Amino acid sequence: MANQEIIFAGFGGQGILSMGKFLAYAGLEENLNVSWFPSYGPEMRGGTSNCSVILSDEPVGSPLVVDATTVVVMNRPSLDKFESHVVKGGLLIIDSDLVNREPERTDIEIIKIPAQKIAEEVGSKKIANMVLLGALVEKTKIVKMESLLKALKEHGKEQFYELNKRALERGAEFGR
Amino acid sequence: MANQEIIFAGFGGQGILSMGKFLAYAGLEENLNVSWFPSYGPEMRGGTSNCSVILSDEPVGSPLVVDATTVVVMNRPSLDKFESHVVKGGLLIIDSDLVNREPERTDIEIIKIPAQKIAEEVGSKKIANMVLLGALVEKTKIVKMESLLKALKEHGKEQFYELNKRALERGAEFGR
Amino acid sequence: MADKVLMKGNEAIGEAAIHAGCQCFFGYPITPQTEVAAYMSRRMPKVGRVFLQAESEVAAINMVYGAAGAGVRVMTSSSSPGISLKAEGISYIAGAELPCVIINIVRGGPGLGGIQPAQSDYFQATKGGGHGDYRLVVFAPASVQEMVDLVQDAFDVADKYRNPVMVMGDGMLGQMMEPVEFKERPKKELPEKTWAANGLKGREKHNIINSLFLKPEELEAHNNKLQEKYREIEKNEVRYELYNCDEEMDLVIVSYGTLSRICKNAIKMLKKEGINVGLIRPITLWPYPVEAFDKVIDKTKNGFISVEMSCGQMLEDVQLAVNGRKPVHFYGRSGGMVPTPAEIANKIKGIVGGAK
Amino acid sequence: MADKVLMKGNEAIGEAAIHAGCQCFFGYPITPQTEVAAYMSRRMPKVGRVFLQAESEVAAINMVYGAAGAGVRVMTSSSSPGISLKAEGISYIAGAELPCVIINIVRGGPGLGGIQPAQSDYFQATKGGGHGDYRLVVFAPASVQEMVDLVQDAFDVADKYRNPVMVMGDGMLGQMMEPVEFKERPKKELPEKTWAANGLKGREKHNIINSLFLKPEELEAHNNKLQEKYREIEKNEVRYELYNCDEEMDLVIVSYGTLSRICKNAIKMLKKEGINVGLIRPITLWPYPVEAFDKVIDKTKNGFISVEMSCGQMLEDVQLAVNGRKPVHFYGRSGGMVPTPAEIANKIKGIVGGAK
Amino acid sequence: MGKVTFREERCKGCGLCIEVCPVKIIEFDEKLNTKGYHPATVKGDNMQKCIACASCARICPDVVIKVEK
Amino acid sequence: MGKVTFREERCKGCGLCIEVCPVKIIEFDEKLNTKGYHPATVKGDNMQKCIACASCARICPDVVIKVEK
Amino acid sequence: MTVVFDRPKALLDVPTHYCPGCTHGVIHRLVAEVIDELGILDKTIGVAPVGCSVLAYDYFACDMYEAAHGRAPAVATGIKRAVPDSVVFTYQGDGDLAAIGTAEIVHAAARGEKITTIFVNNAIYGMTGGQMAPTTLPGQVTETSPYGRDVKTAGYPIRVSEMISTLDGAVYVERVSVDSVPNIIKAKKAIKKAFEIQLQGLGFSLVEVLSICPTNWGLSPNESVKWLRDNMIPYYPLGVKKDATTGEVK
Amino acid sequence: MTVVFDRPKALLDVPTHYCPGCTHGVIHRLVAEVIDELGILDKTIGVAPVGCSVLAYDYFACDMYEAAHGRAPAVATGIKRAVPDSVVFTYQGDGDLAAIGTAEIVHAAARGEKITTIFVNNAIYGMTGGQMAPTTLPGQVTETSPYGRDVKTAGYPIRVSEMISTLDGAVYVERVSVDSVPNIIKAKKAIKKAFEIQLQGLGFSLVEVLSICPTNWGLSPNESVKWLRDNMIPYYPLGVKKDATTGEVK
Ligand SMILES: Cc1ncc(C[n+]2csc(CCOP(=O)(O)OP(=O)(O)O)c2C)c(N)n1
Ligand SMILES: Cc1ncc(C[n+]2csc(CCOP(=O)(O)OP(=O)(O)O)c2C)c(N)n1
Ligand code: SF4
Ligand code: SF4
Ligand code: SF4
Ligand code: SF4
Ligand code: SF4
Ligand code: SF4
Ligand SMILES: [Mg+2]
Ligand SMILES: [Mg+2]
Repeated sequence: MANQEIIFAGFGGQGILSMGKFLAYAGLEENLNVSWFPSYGPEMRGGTSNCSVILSDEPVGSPLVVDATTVVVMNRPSLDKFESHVVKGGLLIIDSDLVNREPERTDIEIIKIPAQKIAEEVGSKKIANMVLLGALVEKTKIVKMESLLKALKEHGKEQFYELNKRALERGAEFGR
Repeated sequence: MANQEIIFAGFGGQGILSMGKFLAYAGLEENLNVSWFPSYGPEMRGGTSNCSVILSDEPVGSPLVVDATTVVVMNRPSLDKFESHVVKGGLLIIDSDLVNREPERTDIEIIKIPAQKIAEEVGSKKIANMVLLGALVEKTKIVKMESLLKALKEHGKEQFYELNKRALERGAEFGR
Repeated sequence: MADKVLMKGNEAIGEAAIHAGCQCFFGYPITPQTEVAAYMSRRMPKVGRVFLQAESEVAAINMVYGAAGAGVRVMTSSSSPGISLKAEGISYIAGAELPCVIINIVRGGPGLGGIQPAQSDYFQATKGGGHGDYRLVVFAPASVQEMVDLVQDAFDVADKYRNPVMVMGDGMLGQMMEPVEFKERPKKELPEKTWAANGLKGREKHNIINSLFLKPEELEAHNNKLQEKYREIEKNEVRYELYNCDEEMDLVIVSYGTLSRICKNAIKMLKKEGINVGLIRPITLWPYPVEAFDKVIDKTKNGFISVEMSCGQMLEDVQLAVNGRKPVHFYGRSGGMVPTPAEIANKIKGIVGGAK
Repeated sequence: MADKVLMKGNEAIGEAAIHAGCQCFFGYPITPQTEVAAYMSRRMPKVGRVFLQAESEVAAINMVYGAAGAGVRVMTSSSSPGISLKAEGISYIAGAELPCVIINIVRGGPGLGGIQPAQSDYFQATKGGGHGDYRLVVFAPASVQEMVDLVQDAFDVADKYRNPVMVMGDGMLGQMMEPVEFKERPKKELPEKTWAANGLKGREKHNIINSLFLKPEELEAHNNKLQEKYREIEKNEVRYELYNCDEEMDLVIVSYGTLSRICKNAIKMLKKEGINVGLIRPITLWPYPVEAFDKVIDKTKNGFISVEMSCGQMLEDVQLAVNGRKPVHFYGRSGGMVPTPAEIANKIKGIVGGAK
Repeated sequence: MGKVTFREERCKGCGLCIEVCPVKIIEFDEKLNTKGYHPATVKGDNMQKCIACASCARICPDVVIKVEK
Repeated sequence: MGKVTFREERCKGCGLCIEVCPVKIIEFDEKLNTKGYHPATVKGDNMQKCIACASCARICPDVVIKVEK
Repeated sequence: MTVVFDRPKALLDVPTHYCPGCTHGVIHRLVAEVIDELGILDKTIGVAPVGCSVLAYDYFACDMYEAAHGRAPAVATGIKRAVPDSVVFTYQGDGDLAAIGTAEIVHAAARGEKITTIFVNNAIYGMTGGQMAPTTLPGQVTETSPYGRDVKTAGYPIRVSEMISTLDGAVYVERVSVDSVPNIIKAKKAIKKAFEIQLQGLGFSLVEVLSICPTNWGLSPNESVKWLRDNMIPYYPLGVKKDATTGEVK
Repeated sequence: MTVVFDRPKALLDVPTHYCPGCTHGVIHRLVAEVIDELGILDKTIGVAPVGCSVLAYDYFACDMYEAAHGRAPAVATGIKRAVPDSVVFTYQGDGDLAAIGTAEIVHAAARGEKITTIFVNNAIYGMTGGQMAPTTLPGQVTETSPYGRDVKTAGYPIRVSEMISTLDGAVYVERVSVDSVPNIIKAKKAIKKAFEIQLQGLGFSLVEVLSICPTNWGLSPNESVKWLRDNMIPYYPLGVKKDATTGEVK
């Protein structure tokens, strides 16, 4: 049974919402049931941002993920807030360039990626989100990388496609 | 069992509402259950005016009188509208100076009073309403004349008391 | 009866509020309750209090919010369409837990409808016309005297629970005159309004009048607190009258307000024909007097009939109270049509099968 | 699935309305439904139609009254406090029998409350937040796809009965993205709008859009006509889903909207523990799917549980539908708290007594 | 020379026309119309004085008056 | 000569103070504060140039700055 | 003989419910005359308010709406947006427009909504029996200002035309009166101009008409027109307040 | 060393939720400074609106209310009437005051209500994410005017201060800006004067403050103050619009 309930979290402007959207599109591509749900409200303003993404064989219940199979965090407050939300045996992906503390959980799998550095190597810090997403997809196999690339091609900006693709690939290495 | 359900009706400005009020006060004086209920709404404006007054031994139900034991009319439209509302054997009092047709009902008692003329004789056309009220009280005996006079004294304008009293008395003659 | 005066329902509302210590009145004219405002405009300045005609019902209810938050007794009055406009404000007042009294002298609806008496705002009053989980205490007097008493009680109940109280009458009750007496009332022990935002005056922490709780946990906690309060009110504040309910009955009428008086007359008529009918008269529409039904349920042969000047709104509360234990019937008129006792009696004869 | 697109609930509402031929949109921003207006502001001018941001919710609903009276398809959208402000206007629209679609993306209340998902406007939607005897048809979609379908149906139902239709979702449904498909829809036969006041253009008698009937007899006749229409709608337009209701059940959940999806997950969890629970999902909140209860009532051991994101509002309709035949339980969260499947399952275990 | 015609049953006896007529020829009739008002009228020869200025008609709130010349 | 003190943890790094300082001595710190912003600061000897005009403090929306002289 | 004056066609041949002497009737007729003269009956849609003129929908021959109290400008906006080639007017009293409906009229004007508003200022709430209006004069006794409007507690009357003239979307704003025949003639001209502005698609137009309420003023109709002249006109000066077609703002 | 500038006491020592650079913060501080300087903290009651400044009740040290969207002037009226010796101010955004709350502000002003309104005009609905406000400039792109505000369909911006100045009950009306230090100093003076008018019991006072919304304008704070200067001030000229204490109306 394919089922991933994911929380992406970080600062506004880091591409948190769009990494979730691309993953949802990839799931749609593979005929999974998908949902994407952003945090909303005043706390968004300038502050943190997060979204819940579900990809599943089964119909999606609540689009709001509370018990996440995977959590991706791109800043310290998000780690503080969401570390406890990972289910036992679940996955936590951390941008280690931005998060300056170690996670406390020992009952989950943790992948730390210097995503800023890698993204900069690829071409722009702005695509650090794609590095993390690459790792997630590779690790969870929730969708095929081709599906994700197709989603990027169809719903992302043309001119960033190649860059994004490379970022995903670099990230995928961490998911193996 | 004392019970009178009365409709007073005429043009605005004829003192329709206040004749009802004085009667209600007289009823209160005699410890009867009383209610007074005016027609309200845009039809009042410049046009006709009417009120329902109930005096009874029993608690008052609806203050809106539909089946009237007595109807007092001071213009033609009111006769047209309320003649049918008098209960069988009930009483209809008409200001014959203002109503230019004969009533049609034959199953009720009818008192016709040239109230304008009499009022003018007493002192002012404005107290034609008191003439009619005098007849009503005399005829129905629903309250004692003293109670009505007391109500007039307590709730009416001082300077009109004597005039009103005479108008009542003149009207009472028609109720004998 | 020397101490009784004849008073119009609408004016009696005003005088009762003044007796109850109402400090501010904010209103907007609408038939058939305009006399409330007119009366207050005459009397309030005379007693050194505040009458203000607002620019709208929306403004009026928000002025009430302001004055209530400052800890004074305050009232507003309107009729059906005007009450609809107050829906948001009422929800705020309930949310911020402010005590105030709201009068609705109901007229026929929906829309501009008509101006004659009706009871078709029952749902709006009892199920919360505004958004969110809140409740108004709703009093439904049947006479001008009871109006006077309940308006005064309304201020006490509002203060006791920090909750808005609505007093609902129909156009008849507002317009009619009946004898009333302003009785000596025992002073109630009521909590001090330490929460009122009326200037620090040396107080350490500022008071805040507010219904916003951005964190869902906090908003839920607030709602739970409100619900607890509502359960408390349900326990303490239910009021009703049972009329002719002592013996076995062919049917029990459920009816409130002026209409209940007409029902009593119908009951008298039926009695003469050998049909024994009781009456449950809810005085509080919320909390609804469910216990009254439990008291009579075993004594009624043909169950209950909800008699309304609306198209079957209280009917649902009757059904909820009866909960399938007995049949529930309905008779209603609408749009300002006032049923006669004969009409009601006839309907009942149809149900119980004529005279015995 | 090539023809499916991922869409935010709020945007899907807009696109669905455009598909349904919505000619005018009048709105006012409020979280969590602001994207409806934003979407319409982008799209409507592109398709040669009208988007207008009104100065308030009150103005918006009255603009709807104007456009609906002129015979065009029109929609407005808001969230809880904004819907309260529309109460008078909605009552007018219902009274004048104008077809239109009203969206409520519910947030926590009362008052300013919060902005997170809630279902606490159930009473307001189903029992008429405004004054007078009127009813809205209320659709409660559970997914973005169903939102798209029901918004389009809403326009048809509104036109068919000359009645406002509300589509009610919670903040989750407005904000989430899900795949949607805009299906080819068969053309409906709908009555011509000969009543529309859009200029005589040679017509003999002027058309009047109105809800005023000064004579009680006429207002009552009008109300009777409305009530007949409501009975007709109750006969024709009830919609619901039965889920896992074929066999004997330990309990039946009643739940609507996004929350019903969470309940389905709870049902799956319980199944694993040997507890069989069914679900009635009302799709129309009014008319309420009473018949669904009749279908399952003999198959449920422990009766029903109303699961809500409110403090027990639909509960009353559940009780009315069950009418004492079986026990009725309740589980609710409020203020923007969304229950988890586990929480619901736990509550149910408490009722049915753990695994069998 | 003008002619004014009063639609008597529509007249509410407000008297506005009487006041504005420059030649002061309009007066109240003694008789009541069916609405109970003394309707405005121009009696007998007075009509000769009418200058058809239509002032009466213009101020009449109830469109009672038709003016010809 | 003036002295400005920044309540660093309150600074949102908006840069308004930097722009209005007539002697251009305010700059962003390299380090992030706990809120994730680079806070405004006056480094080293630059403080000597401060004329205590309080412009920075007046335009600061977050009352970060205290000015003394 | 030729007809000098007769009933306009746009006014249905039915008696009105207005009180004797009430100039609502005059204003109705003027609007109807303008509709006739412009030949726009077929495409005109009127919006009646809540107020004494609530039943205007029974009197005008064009298609009509009855709007909620104060909301006529919003209703008119909905109509005009739905049927852009129609001519839409609202007919509103001072309680309706200047109290509860303040936001709606200001915003219809600010939007430059292509509608025409006939604003009947009689310094009182007529329909509900004579309460204080936003336009009630200082010291004026009404049902809810029984001791005379006290500006210290009840505030000052609003000069609606002047206020609306500050808005860029308002193209034509004039205050007129129907207290005398010359003023009635001017009033009609203003109403005609206001409709023409709309026909030309220029924006929002409003004509404020000072009107009498003998019933609630407690005066005879002839006393009332005098009271209007002596008391209202000084406070509410007549004339064009704004004419964007000439660039005039007064 | 002497303190030249420090936090006013009437502003609680808590961080605000405003975006970086948002001048709501500046305006809050100015109000607090004035409260301090006038020594009226003990009797001041503030009314927060619905808008970005909804949480102002957590920031001011005086007693506070949170009012329904647009209704702050009505709430303030209720407070002031109930507690006549208090000093009551409303703090409102342009959506709150100039859209949904139009009627309430006009009537509070017309009544000469003895309250002070701080009106923060940032030409946008900040709180809900950047929709068009009644004060959004022609051509300005917002969430709900994605192609730029088209005055033909969305109408013209309202100059609130000019409109309010037409009302007799409005005693003091001034438009200021917080885009620069000199303007901030002027803004404070205006706010102080407005409070003083209230303390003297003279009537209604309003200060319109042009403010920035970097987040929804999509500009940096420093770009924003420039945009305000170059675009808003020309449309919304600064200065005293009305001062009835000197008889000045501009
Ligand atoms: C929401 C609402 N509030 C109040 C009323 C009651 N009401 C009817 S007419 C009216 C005032 C009318 O005054 P105005 O607009 O000046 O018109 P006039 O009668 O003077 O011509 C009021 C307050 C109503 N029908 N609806
Ligand atoms: C009745 C109601 N309608 C709409 C909203 C949603 N809402 C919240 S804030 C806001 C606009 C705020 O804009 P503005 O007043 O300009 O303040 P700013 O955020 O720009 O400071 C709106 C429309 C609401 N809370 N209540
Ligand atoms: S037309 Fe002129 S002169 Fe003739 S009756 Fe009328 S007002 Fe008098
Ligand atoms: S003006 Fe018209 S209604 Fe008045 S008296 Fe003359 S004719 Fe009659
Ligand atoms: S006080 Fe003046 S000189 Fe000193 S840092 Fe601030 S702005 Fe610069
Ligand atoms: S103005 Fe204030 S918040 Fe902005 S950078 Fe300077 S110190 Fe920081
Ligand atoms: S009450 Fe006044 S405004 Fe209304 S119809 Fe009578 S005179 Fe005219
Ligand atoms: S959204 Fe705009 S107005 Fe609101 S806090 Fe941010 S910058 Fe300020
Ligand atoms: Mg008026
Ligand atoms: Mg703003």
